[in-house]
Amino acid sequence: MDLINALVAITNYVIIPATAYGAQLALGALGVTLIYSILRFSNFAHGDTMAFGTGIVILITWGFQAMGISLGPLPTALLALPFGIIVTAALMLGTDKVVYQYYRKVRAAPVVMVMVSVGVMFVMNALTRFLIGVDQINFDDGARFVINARQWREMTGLSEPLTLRSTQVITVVTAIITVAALFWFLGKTRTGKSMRAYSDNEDLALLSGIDPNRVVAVTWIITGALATIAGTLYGLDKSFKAFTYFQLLLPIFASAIVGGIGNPVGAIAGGFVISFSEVGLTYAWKKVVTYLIPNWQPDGLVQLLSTDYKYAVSFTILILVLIFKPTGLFKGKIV
Amino acid sequence: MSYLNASEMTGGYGKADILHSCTLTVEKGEIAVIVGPNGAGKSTAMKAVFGMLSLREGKVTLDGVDITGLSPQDRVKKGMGFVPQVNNVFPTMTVEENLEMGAFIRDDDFAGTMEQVYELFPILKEKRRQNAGELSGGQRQQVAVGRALMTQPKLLMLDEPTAGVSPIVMDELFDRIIEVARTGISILMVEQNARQALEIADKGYVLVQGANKYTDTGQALLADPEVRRTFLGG
Amino acid sequence: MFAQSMKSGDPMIRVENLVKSFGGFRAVDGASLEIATGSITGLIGPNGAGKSTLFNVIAGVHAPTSGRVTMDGEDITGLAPHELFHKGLLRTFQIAHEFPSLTVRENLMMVPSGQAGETLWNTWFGRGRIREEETALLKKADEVLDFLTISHLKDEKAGNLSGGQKKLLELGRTMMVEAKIVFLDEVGAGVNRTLLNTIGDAIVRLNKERGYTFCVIEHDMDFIGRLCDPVIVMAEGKVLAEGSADHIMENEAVIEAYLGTGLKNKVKAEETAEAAAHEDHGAQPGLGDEAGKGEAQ
Amino acid sequence: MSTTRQPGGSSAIRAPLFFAIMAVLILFEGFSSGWNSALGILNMGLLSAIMALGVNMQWGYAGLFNAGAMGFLALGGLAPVLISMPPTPGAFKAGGPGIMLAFFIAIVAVLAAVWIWRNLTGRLRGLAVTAVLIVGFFVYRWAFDPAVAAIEAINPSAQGNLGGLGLPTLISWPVGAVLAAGAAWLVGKTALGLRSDYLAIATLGIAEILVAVLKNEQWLDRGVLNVNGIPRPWPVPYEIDLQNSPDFVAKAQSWGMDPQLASTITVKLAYLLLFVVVLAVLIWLTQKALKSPWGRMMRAIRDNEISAAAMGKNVTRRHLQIFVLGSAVIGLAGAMMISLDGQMTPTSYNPLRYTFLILVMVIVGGSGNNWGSILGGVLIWYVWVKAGDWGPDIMAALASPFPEGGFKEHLIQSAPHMRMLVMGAILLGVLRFSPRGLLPEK
Amino acid sequence: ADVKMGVLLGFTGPLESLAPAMAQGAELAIKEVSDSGKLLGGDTVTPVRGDSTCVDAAAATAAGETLVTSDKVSGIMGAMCSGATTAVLQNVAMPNGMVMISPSATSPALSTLPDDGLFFRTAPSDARQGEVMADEILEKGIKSVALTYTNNDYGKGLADSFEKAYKAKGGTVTISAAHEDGKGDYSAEVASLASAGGDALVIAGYIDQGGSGILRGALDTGAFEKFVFPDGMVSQTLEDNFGSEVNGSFGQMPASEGEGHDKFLALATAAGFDGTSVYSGEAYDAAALMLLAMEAANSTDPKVYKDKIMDIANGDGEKIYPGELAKGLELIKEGKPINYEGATAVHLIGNGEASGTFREIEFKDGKMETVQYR
Ligand SMILES: Nc1ncnc2c1ncn2[C@@H]1O[C@H](COP(=O)(O)OP(=O)(O)OP(=O)(O)O)[C@@H](O)[C@H]1O
Ligand SMILES: Nc1ncnc2c1ncn2[C@@H]1O[C@H](COP(=O)(O)OP(=O)(O)OP(=O)(O)O)[C@@H](O)[C@H]1O
Ligand SMILES: CC(C)C[C@H](N)C(=O)O
Ligand SMILES: [Mg+2]
Ligand SMILES: [Mg+2]
Repeated sequence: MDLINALVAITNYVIIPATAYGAQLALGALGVTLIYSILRFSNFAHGDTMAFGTGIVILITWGFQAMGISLGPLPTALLALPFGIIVTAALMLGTDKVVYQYYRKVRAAPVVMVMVSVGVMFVMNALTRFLIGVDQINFDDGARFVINARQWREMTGLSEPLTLRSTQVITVVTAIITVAALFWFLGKTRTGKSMRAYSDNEDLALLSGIDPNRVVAVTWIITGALATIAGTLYGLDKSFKAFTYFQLLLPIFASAIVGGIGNPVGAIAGGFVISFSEVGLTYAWKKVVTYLIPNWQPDGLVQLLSTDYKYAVSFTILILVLIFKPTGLFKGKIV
Repeated sequence: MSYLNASEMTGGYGKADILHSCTLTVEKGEIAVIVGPNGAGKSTAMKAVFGMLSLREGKVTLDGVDITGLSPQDRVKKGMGFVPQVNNVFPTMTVEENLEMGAFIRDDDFAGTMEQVYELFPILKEKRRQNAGELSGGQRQQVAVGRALMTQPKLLMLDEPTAGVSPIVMDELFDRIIEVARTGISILMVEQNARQALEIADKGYVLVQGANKYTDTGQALLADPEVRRTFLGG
Repeated sequence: MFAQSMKSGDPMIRVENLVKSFGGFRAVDGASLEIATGSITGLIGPNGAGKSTLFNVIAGVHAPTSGRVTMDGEDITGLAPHELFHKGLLRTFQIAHEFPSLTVRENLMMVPSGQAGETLWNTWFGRGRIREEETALLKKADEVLDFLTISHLKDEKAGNLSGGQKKLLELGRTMMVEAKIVFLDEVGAGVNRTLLNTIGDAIVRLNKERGYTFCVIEHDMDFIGRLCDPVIVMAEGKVLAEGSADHIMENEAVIEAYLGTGLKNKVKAEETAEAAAHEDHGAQPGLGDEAGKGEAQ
Repeated sequence: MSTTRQPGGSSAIRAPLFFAIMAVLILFEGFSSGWNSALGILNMGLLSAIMALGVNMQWGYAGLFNAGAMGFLALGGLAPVLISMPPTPGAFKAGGPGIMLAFFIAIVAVLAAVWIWRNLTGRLRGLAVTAVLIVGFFVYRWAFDPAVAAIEAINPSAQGNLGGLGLPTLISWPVGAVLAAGAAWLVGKTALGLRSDYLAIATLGIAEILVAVLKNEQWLDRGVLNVNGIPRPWPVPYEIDLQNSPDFVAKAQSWGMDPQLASTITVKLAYLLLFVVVLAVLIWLTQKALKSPWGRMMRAIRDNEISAAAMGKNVTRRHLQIFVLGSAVIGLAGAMMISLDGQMTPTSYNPLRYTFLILVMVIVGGSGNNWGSILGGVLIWYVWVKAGDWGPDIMAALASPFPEGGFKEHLIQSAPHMRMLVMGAILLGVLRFSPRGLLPEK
Repeated sequence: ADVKMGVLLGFTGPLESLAPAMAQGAELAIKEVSDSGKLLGGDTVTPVRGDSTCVDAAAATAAGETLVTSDKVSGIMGAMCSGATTAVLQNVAMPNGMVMISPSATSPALSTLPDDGLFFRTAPSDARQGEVMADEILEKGIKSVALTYTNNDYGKGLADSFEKAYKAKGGTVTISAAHEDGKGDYSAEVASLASAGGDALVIAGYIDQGGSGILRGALDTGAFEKFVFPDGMVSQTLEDNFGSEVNGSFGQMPASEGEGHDKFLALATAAGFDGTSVYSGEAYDAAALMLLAMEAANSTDPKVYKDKIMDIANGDGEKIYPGELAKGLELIKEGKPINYEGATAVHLIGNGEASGTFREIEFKDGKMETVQYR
């Protein structure tokens, strides 16, 4: 029984949350990775794009809620998501027209593009706040739990709780579907291949009759969609706050790079590496130990590192990975 | 009117002009070869014909149609194919994907053409799952030419296709170029292996400092001692 | 200055059983060869034979999977490129590696190592010395540019050069210092033949007058024939044959794997077939077993 | 990187022109909002210029994308705390030996691990290293934790840390540079092998780690509790002292100035003087270096590392050199900033402000160009500060056509975020019309 | 004449969502005084907002500098966070002899910082709140708690003072772990807290920052069922977002009962903002105090009116509540003493900080209910 309790504790506090968080990071990292591999720059505006997309989804969700439309046990936001994606993608296309297009034309160095994206980040940052303000917003409706602590205890009679939120399940499922779809798209479809061709050698793509404008447009549309999906799932699971989305940028980049930037599978793997190392390595084993060795009451927390340094842990791992596998876990590309 | 008629092209990369009223024409099914010293503007002229350089003066017509204002990818749709001198493969795509990209604008089944390319360059078939960026210099060059052939162009432009390929492959390549030309496709190419190239050329251009210096049949140029000495290495 | 110390004829570079694999693929597959001091050794072979890879391993760009490289009897396997440079080993790249944002002249002037002006301290407190050095370097660079016929481009950014001009610049860099051995990876590809002849002359001159040893990869057989002795033929990562240029060009296996039977003959197809049949001198004994394998394939 | 660059629009008058514009902006600020404000902006602008100079050395000269400026800046800021604050009585006695022992243990453990890594082979190696590190870690904590607890127990609401050495603040500036350089050396040794964007993210992470240490090691710098009242560097006076000095008051009045205003301006001018001296020295050093074979070599390495290595340049060592030097300059700026602020608040280090804004300064100024960094530093800081003022005005103007009510209210409430918008717009504008910066590298 | 007053708050940055209601609180008082036409014989008062960003000392200093030197304000209502407040105080207010009244900087360190008599605050020091919270918890019979705090001077200061008080009174703190605000995920922190255990979880954080993430995680994983909320957590948002999930949890915030509070809420509602938002009332009081002191000193010179602030706040004349500022001004003009109570029962002690009355709240049926004041 105690063994099961120990397992349940680990599942509840480490495995489930880290999986959901990892999937959220992964979706964010996918967007970053895509822009990196096709348009060849690190897009620092991605976090704010996520915030913007989510902001739109929230507004539409409110609209639906006001009209009394809902999805039953699923959050209404899922219904609003496609509309949010359309608006965000449109914004992406607009931004590209107004801003990025010029730099491609003059073939600006990637770092100039990075700086441009910082500029866009500032602007989007303001835009999102004009749109929906700075407050924390919860827009999750529908059934919150698949299993909650009380149900679990009644069901199993265990003393340790175990909960599974519907948003966690939705996040993971969506992440799997999205990455599969993206992978298929890039690897198998003609448009997808033309995008890779463009990313490899822009001039030659031109010479093969590939329309660069189309490639760029498709890239931005997908990115907009990925950002909106990632942002919405994250917001559903935790909550929406513009500032947090900017802060997410760092772990997202870390994920993309640990996995091997430019590589979709890498982005997914990276998300999980980062999330599991954050949660796992700072876990206090006290509870588990007490279950396993019943007669021992440790006076400390049996914790390798205090949570103060959880970011240090994930970045140390990042650096170690890079030193021993310089292109990330899965081979990424370097511009 | 010639099939390709690029007349009086003048222009450059921004500062000074590189091309000075340079004229290139190719008939249907003809092989035209451009030779000249390094930096003469041969590649620049090719780029100009393909619309990758904005011309200050001059115009380009293809099959009688003025294409001066068209973008490169539109020219591809008009039946032009181009193998640039450098950066002419997609390095992180496999050989096969490189060829597929060559056939991007084609809606028909291109499996046959791909087989032909593999026949021409057997090594590519062997390496078709490998990324082009990992190939040797000469192998890459073969991929580059193969990619352009996949388009099934009506006018094929090659910028030093034989640079870095081994003699045996070079022979094959020239052979194939002759064959291609015989099917009615026009060829415009820049070559430094000038003697072999002029050998098969219907028409040769010697370009010096962006201007036409000599224009004649391939054989005639080969026979001209002045041309031989100054441009073909004796 | 390096070269004087060595007797001509001893091997400058000795490659022993070198293997380099990428993933499972053996790009260089147990190659063994020697480059004699004072020679201009040609290295030819079909595309993908492993020539450039061999260069890259010798020059320290790739670490070998196994095997050994020595220079003047000293083990240099796995040394870093800059260390090899200091030992007098220089190389050019098949795909030109210029410094695009430096001017052509600066591309040359940066080459010599141990410049006083490369030490930060001197840039602040040793201006006099730097000035002297720079004047000398400038003069030398301009000489080299003249030689390469591109002195009109000396203030142009190297990134704006034409394909062939970049190749010339590559070669020019090796002329800025006293090298012991220079590895040239296809200097000729894309270079005008008249100019290539001039380059050939320069190589001979450097070889004769300054005692440089050269190892040259090239597909232009005229060039190889005129310059190189001996010629080493690689195929599939191994040495297929070795010998004088004339011998090599008559080697059956080499013709089959590399040279082909010549364009002119192909155009007149029938004659070619006959001609090829006659040139049956058998394999050269260079490194016999490799040659045998080469033939067998 | 692409080879077709825009034709360089740099002409001889460009630099003087932009510096004149900068001067006019500062003068305008002085006449319109007062000299205090103008000098305040200028001082912080010059500090930013020094930071930008450090980043420019790394990015502009050598192409090393250090996205961790914040970390080195913060570390440099530790120096004034450790050097010029008065020591905490009894703290060293309580915890000093323990902490030193702990560090000794840590160093021994790391050296042992390195030794094992170098001298063992096979499976055993990994295990042995891990074992040594883990055991080392626990021994370290055994020595470290009680020492820290002892120090933190001393007068926690005001001190609770080791305190400093009580030395003059000016000394802390070079020490800040050395601290940052030391950290940069360690970082460089491990991370410089990484390329472009990977180095960026690694340094971004390292910066976070450094700041986390400053936030959480209370015994060192009071952590998030902040250190206040860091003494000013010589010869900067305190306003109160000036105001209380009859001489000064008399002098100010004889010039027809309000003594209080005169005192604040005097203080700012004193800082200005110090900053200008430091900046002048730095610019002399960097200009000389850049315009010499050393600079040429660095540019070559930046252009093509493989080729530079083949030309005999020790790329790794040069990278390390410039990384350490650049970080030292950033650390110097960090120490200077803390002695200008008079307080150390580790929570205030955030990447947007101290990494990205600095990068923006470098790029806007023109990467690779030292004068560009100075221009970018002052100009962008000016914009960053003024955008906070302009934002509401612009918003009010934008909102004016709308009818009173919720929407207008919402717009006006959003005014502060105009700062971001203005900042973004300016950055995009500069990059649009001068993608290689205002003063491009020639 | 027109008197300018600086309203220096963190409008952007990690606490951007708290700032608007605070600014509106202060501006409410300013408008009230200005409209009354009674200040110094008819002066109007205009608020000038400055952005202290909460975390960036340099930007806060620059903003303060602008307020003082270019906008020529006669006093600063602010700053918001303790760190920025210290920076502005030392770099701007003291050199320029400017009065600052912060509505929300609660770090204990500010009690002892030298300030030339220029600095006041209408919020109590966290040292006090720690004690109050400890008492409250022990009275509920809870003997062991896990503690998490936002990793800044506020959170750490509060956590330290609480831990000390609680231990001294016989409680056990199983873990005291920091959390960073604004991060994406708090699973690791929740896991540690859960593992350490305890009968309740004290969250010394901000409701729209990490505090919310921790609370969400702790609830969702079933790690804790009872929570203790200090000032940074108690707000309408807490009720809206968590409501019945936190039934039985309790907390406290600086605020006082009675007339002043209710009057302020009514005024706020009329003005269209949420008066229950943390520190909104304190902001109102800070602005009002400063203006009343100007009237009392008959001068807008900070160096003169600074000495009147304690008199206004603690005087033993008629009590003045929100909405009655005009009356206050009149009384002062007539030379009568007043006791400014304001929205938060202002009573300044020691070096010029609020003595600290706390409102204790508890969640019942998803609603936040006031239990008592102490
Ligand atoms: N990085 C790599 N990864 C995988 N395979 C590689 C890589 N580099 C080279 N190869 C393979 O190694 C083989 C030898 O390549 P190498 O460049 O040495 O040929 P080469 O003899 O120089 O040919 P060429 O004359 O065409 O330049 C080729 O088949 C190539 O595909
Ligand atoms: N992108 C560019 N920007 C500026 N100048 C250029 C650029 N590319 C080429 N040039 C210049 O234009 C001239 C002609 O170049 P081009 O590449 O057309 O020569 P080429 O005849 O093809 O020579 P090669 O045989 O060496 O390839 C050269 O002097 C070169 O320096
Ligand atoms: C706005 C408040 C929650 C600020 C907090 N009391 C501090 O001192 O930092
Ligand atoms: Mg060319
Ligand atoms: Mg090669």
